[in-house]
Amino acid sequence: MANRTGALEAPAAAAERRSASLWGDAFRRLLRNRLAVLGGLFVLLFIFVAIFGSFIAPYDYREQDLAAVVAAGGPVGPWVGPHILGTDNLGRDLLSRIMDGARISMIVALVVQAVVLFIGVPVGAAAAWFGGRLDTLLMRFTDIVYAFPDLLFIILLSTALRETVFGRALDGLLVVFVAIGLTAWVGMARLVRGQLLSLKETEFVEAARAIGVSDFKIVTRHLLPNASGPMIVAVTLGIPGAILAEATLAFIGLGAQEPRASWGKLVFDGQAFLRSEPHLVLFPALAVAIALISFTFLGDGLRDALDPKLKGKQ
Amino acid sequence: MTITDDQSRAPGSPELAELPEDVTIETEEGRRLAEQLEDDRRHARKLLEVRNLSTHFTTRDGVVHAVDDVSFELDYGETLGLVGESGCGKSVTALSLTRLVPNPPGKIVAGEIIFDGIDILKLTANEMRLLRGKKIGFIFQDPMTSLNPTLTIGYQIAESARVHMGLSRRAAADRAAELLGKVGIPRAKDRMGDYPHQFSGGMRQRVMIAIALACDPKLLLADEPTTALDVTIQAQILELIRSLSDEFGTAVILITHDLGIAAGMCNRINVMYAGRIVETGNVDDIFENPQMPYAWGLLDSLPRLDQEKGERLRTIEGLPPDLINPGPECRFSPRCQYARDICREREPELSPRGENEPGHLARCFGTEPGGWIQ
Amino acid sequence: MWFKKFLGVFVALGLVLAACSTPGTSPSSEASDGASQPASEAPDVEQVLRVDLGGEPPTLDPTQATDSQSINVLRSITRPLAYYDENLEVVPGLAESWEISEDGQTITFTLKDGIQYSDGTPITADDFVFSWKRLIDPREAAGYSYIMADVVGGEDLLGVDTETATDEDIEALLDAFGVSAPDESTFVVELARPAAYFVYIATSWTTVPQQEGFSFAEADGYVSSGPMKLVEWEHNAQIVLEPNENWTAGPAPTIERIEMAMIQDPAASLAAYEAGEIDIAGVPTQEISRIQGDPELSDQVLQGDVLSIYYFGFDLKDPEGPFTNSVLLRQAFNEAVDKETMIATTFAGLGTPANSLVPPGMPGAQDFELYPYDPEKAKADFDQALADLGIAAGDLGLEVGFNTDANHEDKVAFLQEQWRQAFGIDVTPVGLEWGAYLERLESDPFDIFRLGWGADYPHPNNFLTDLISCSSGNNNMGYCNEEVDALLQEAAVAPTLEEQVPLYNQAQEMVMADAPIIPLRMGSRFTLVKPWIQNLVATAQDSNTGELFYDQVSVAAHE
Amino acid sequence: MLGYIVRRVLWIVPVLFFVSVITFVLMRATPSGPFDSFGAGRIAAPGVVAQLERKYGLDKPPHEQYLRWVGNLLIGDLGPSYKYRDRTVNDIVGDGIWVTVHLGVMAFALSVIVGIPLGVIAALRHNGVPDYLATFISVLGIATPSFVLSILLLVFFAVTVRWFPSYGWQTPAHWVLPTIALAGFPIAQIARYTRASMLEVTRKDYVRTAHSKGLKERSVVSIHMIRNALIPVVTILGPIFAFLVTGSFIIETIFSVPGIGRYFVLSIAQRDYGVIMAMVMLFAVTIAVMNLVVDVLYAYIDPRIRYS
Repeated sequence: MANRTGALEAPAAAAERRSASLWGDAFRRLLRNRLAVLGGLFVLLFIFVAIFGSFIAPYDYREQDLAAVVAAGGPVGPWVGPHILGTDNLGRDLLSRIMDGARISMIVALVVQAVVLFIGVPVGAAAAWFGGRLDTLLMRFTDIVYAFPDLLFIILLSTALRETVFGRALDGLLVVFVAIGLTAWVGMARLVRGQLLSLKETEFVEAARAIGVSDFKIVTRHLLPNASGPMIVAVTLGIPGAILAEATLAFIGLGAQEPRASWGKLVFDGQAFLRSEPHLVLFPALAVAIALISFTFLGDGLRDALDPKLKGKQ
Repeated sequence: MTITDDQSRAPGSPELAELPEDVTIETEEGRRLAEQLEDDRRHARKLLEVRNLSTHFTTRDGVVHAVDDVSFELDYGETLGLVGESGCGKSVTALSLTRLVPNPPGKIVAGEIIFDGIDILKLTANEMRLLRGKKIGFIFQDPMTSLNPTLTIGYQIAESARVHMGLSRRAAADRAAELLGKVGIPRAKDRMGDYPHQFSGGMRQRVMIAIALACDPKLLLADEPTTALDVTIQAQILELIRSLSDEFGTAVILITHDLGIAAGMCNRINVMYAGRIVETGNVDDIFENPQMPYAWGLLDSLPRLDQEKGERLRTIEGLPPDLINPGPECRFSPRCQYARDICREREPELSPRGENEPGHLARCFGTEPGGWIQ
Repeated sequence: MWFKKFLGVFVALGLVLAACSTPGTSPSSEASDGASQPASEAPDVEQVLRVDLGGEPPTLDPTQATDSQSINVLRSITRPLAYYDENLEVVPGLAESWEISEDGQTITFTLKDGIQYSDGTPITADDFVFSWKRLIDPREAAGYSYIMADVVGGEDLLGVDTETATDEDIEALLDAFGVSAPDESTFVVELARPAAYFVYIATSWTTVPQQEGFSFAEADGYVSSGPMKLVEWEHNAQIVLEPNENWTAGPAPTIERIEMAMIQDPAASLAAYEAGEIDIAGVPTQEISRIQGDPELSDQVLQGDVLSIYYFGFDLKDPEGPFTNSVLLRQAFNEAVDKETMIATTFAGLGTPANSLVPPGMPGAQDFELYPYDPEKAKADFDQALADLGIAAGDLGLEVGFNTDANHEDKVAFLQEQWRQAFGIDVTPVGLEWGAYLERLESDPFDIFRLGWGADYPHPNNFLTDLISCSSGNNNMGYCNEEVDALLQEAAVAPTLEEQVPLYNQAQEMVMADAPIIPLRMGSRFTLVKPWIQNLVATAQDSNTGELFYDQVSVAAHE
Repeated sequence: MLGYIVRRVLWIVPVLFFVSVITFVLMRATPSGPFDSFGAGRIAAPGVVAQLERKYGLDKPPHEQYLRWVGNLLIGDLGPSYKYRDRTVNDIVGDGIWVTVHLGVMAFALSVIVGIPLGVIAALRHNGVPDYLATFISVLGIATPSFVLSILLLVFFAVTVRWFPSYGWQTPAHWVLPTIALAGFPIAQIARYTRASMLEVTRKDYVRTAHSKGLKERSVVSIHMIRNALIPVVTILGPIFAFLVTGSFIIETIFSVPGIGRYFVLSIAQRDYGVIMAMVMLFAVTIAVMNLVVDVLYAYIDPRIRYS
């Protein structure tokens, strides 16, 4: 019902106007979706904590309240003392560590997905749009990348490069991001290609071509928004994947290093306490879950907002 | 956004309910008489009576009154045009007739739709299925997307025949092939196993027509059936609809924004604007003697043979009104060059026009007897 | 309906695949829920011991075995010349007795009469000659070949350049190797130098008898020399041992069957114990407090010393390094660590603070508390040391290395914080995966690095000479004190333990004064044992509780 | 179609070549080798290491080692294991692969059987209670790392209620917990994708057409919607399958399943080169085959796609 163009107006002009305001409209629609807004607010909150976490945290993330641990005979539980979420076995405040860990986890989540989008979408789109030899070439290339067991690839790459300049950048995390991203983009490329292949044949593409819209514009303005649903799902699913992959790597000495924390590392370290001190795994896992839900709601909202088919439909 | 029916069935809808109360049927002969009377009565009435239909859409911005208090009738075998700009409510009206308005966000909130004597708003969702495809066929606007890309043409045509006519797979396939031939697909039998993407736009619309007519429906709803097609194909498709509806004796509601098409096809025309019917009448009356400035606008925008060379088609300035909170005024008044104060105060009734034009109604103070527009 | 159909397909699929995957379905599955059954009624309780190896043994070839899973199995199915009693005193194993010559350089073992392998073949002295030579044969490249270094010709064999040596060269060296069998029941070892501890070497699982042609790859055809024999080896799943009917060298096994699971995850192992599927389980540090708080499980806890030490070493190889050039700095780093609290927090209170090298439970264990926790003294020493060295605290830039695969992070974080508080400096922890960590220790050692040491045999030599002497391959610090080495040599020729211990202690005290390491914690076990397991003998030498004497365990009625 | 399949199968060969070369290079660039340490974290003497490297030919130039490996591979010999000395890589793979495949296939079947209906129901009841419930389950499935899920399952079902054994793979009862633990993530993943895809399809014009024919809701969903909705889902099923039959190392470790999944990580830690290469090759073949299967399935489900 939002479409108020006159019936007799040239359809091409209408289409033009529509696409010009595509993102603006999408944003406005997004703001009307309450869950998406909530998700977005949480994401902003996480990003805020990621940036300023160490300043607003109740304790220094590495400060050890050893006396409290000795007195408690183990990690201090939640809600009992000054440590709201309790402490780990060194008496370090869990809340402060989760807040500090937000930084690495958010960076991992966002950087990896950025790498995925940055490589995966152009490759998938180019393969689908130009087809032929380029398609074959790109797809065979993705076959090769795909054929690596990703964890193994990440471990090997990171271990092999660990002692190089590149390997030491960002406290050794850069190589981890890149390794995770390098293995993850292929799925996105294939997804985008699959989606675009079927969209490519539709008539609005023909129409757009006929009136001289450039290839680039057709792909970015018409095809990708149409394919955005599964893409957004893939990205939102990839985020916890990246967070936990970082944890696995932390376990083998490739992720965040002591005394720094990341959510994945906190979950991983905490899991050994699952039965004795569940708070050590529960709260970090909750942080991951809330981040995931937030990204999911935001993603779902974005998808609905971007969906051109929802617009102007009665 | 699934399509569900939320109207519940009214308790007890007895057959022969309109016999006088003091007559009781006792003999077999009497029963036959009653049935005959019932049959006569049925033929005396209209195929479709829509009364005070309102369909609303709930959006985050508010409730959109997409169809607002619409009433009209349709005779057996008649062809009716529903004409208006995009967004005027004509498509929603058609969807409402088959209760295919996506819910949420859409909902039929008031009115009656009596189809062949049955108030379809009282049917359950399941009962409604008996009607769809069987008695009412639907042709949608975009043949490119209205066919399922993963099923064969043959299957898609045969499907409703199998569901409604209880035909076996083979019999349904035969019927589908026959229909496919009827809608003008060459080598119909060979193409049964083809998929939609192997057909051109015009051919796909023919397939849609075959699907819509698969079970000999009494009513065919054609929602902008030719908008997505190029001009030569348009004419073929319209001709096909007309000839087949004649052959099958099917009534047609043709929804279009193109008055020209409506003029060529229809017996009567309803002009819709902003969720309302603003003018209704025989096709000739509307063309010869339109009684509503909006209809003039539509007519003016048609290319005419007597048009001066170089003269631009005229368009109607402005946009249709916001249907979320329609005011009490005439909905066309903001765009109407003849509008006066009264038009902005209240909305005119749909009232008769012309002495020799039965059934010609319009919603305009200016053209009412004594109005200021001549 | 469709769901049912799917379910059917699903189940069928499972069964088909199972048929492919488990060729010999184990008969033991009924036993796995035995614990929950009221078996107590029966007077004759099935004598089955169910333990967890913690993983697939990489090999059951005694010559090649180096890890705890393999050793755990080998302890029951093989037997060396000498063995231990429950106090870790050396007692006869397959040997009846042994005699050490006056000069301490010849040991003559006399085998017990009528001893046989599980297949009935007699065990002769030649078999020891064969297996000992095999252990040091460069072509075998056995991990524990170095324990033969004291035997005549041992150093030559260990030093063979495999790239140039021909088979003939090696055979010649092996012929000169100081082991011989004058007759079927006499095995003679010639030592290049007196080594009083050498009889302990003869307790090693690597020195058990073998014959040419023995195959160790599968249960089928595995010939064993111990009280139990290998009857089933389902790779990655389980190993089953049963009594060796040809065993005569010691008391007959009381247990009738040992089922060894291979549960890699410690938490899963504990769960299996709680589920009643295994009888003995270690407790991960993180779960100790829960077990202590559990009224039922806390009664099943078995605690005791383990011969191991957890320490951090200083890099003394770098001639420019601050630790190389300042004993005081090393001592300051020792003084700044509160070991009690460290054990209480990062080891769940398990273990004792280490102030020396030789752990409790071993002869010569002694507590030299040279560096009690004293942050103020530490700070003073630190400042003094830096002043002597002429370095500013900010320029130290110390790296602390550790391997990430086994829970060392919290220990490192603890130390980092201790030193930060005491000295106001931030050391940089560098965690590496084990292989990469080792490479770094060799090529470019961290300033401070984590290591541990566990006993191969319960003698101080294994914790001093093998670990800290100048030439030791395990001395990653690069620590070298000639006086210490001289004392260790002296101890090695002292004939009795009573004479050796004071020498070892003297050496140990000198090492501690030099502070090449920060000893942190002596090992301790925290094991759960089901109440019906009886006569389980745990020693400090066990890496898996009770492994030395599994065959003597008996099972009482389940409560 | 057949020609296409043949070409794709042939293409697997160069893929394996590239993958093996890259893995080989990365593997050898990784510090330390298979013999630098042994049990209990003990460091091996340099002499022993040199002997062993010589024994296994690791002292030869890398390209020679690679060629030898390829040569052996061609005759079906995956080489020796450096960690499990008495066993060959063929033994290790042969022993465990069917267990891993068995576990993977069961988990795959479970995740499809649960995941797709979950996604379909969520989409059909969009923004209704079932949708939120399904979303909740998905989020839980995705955000719960498999090691946490495994331990939870173990503690509850093996320790607390004792319905299933805690370790091993002997009887069907042993299969249950690992299968559920392994399927947890893919169920969530498939459900999410299916839901998104179904939502797309719900709005399609042809679904309205189907409704206009008076079809039963169930027919509309099963005939007209699910098949179309599955097209994008199928793309992820291939990799999911490949990961399930190869990537179960955490589950195999925690539930002591005697498969080969655990070697994917273990072999790197142990620098067991032969096993690493075998694992990578296995994975690569599985992925390549599964991608081919996906593409063929694609053509089967979506008639618009034809391969020539």
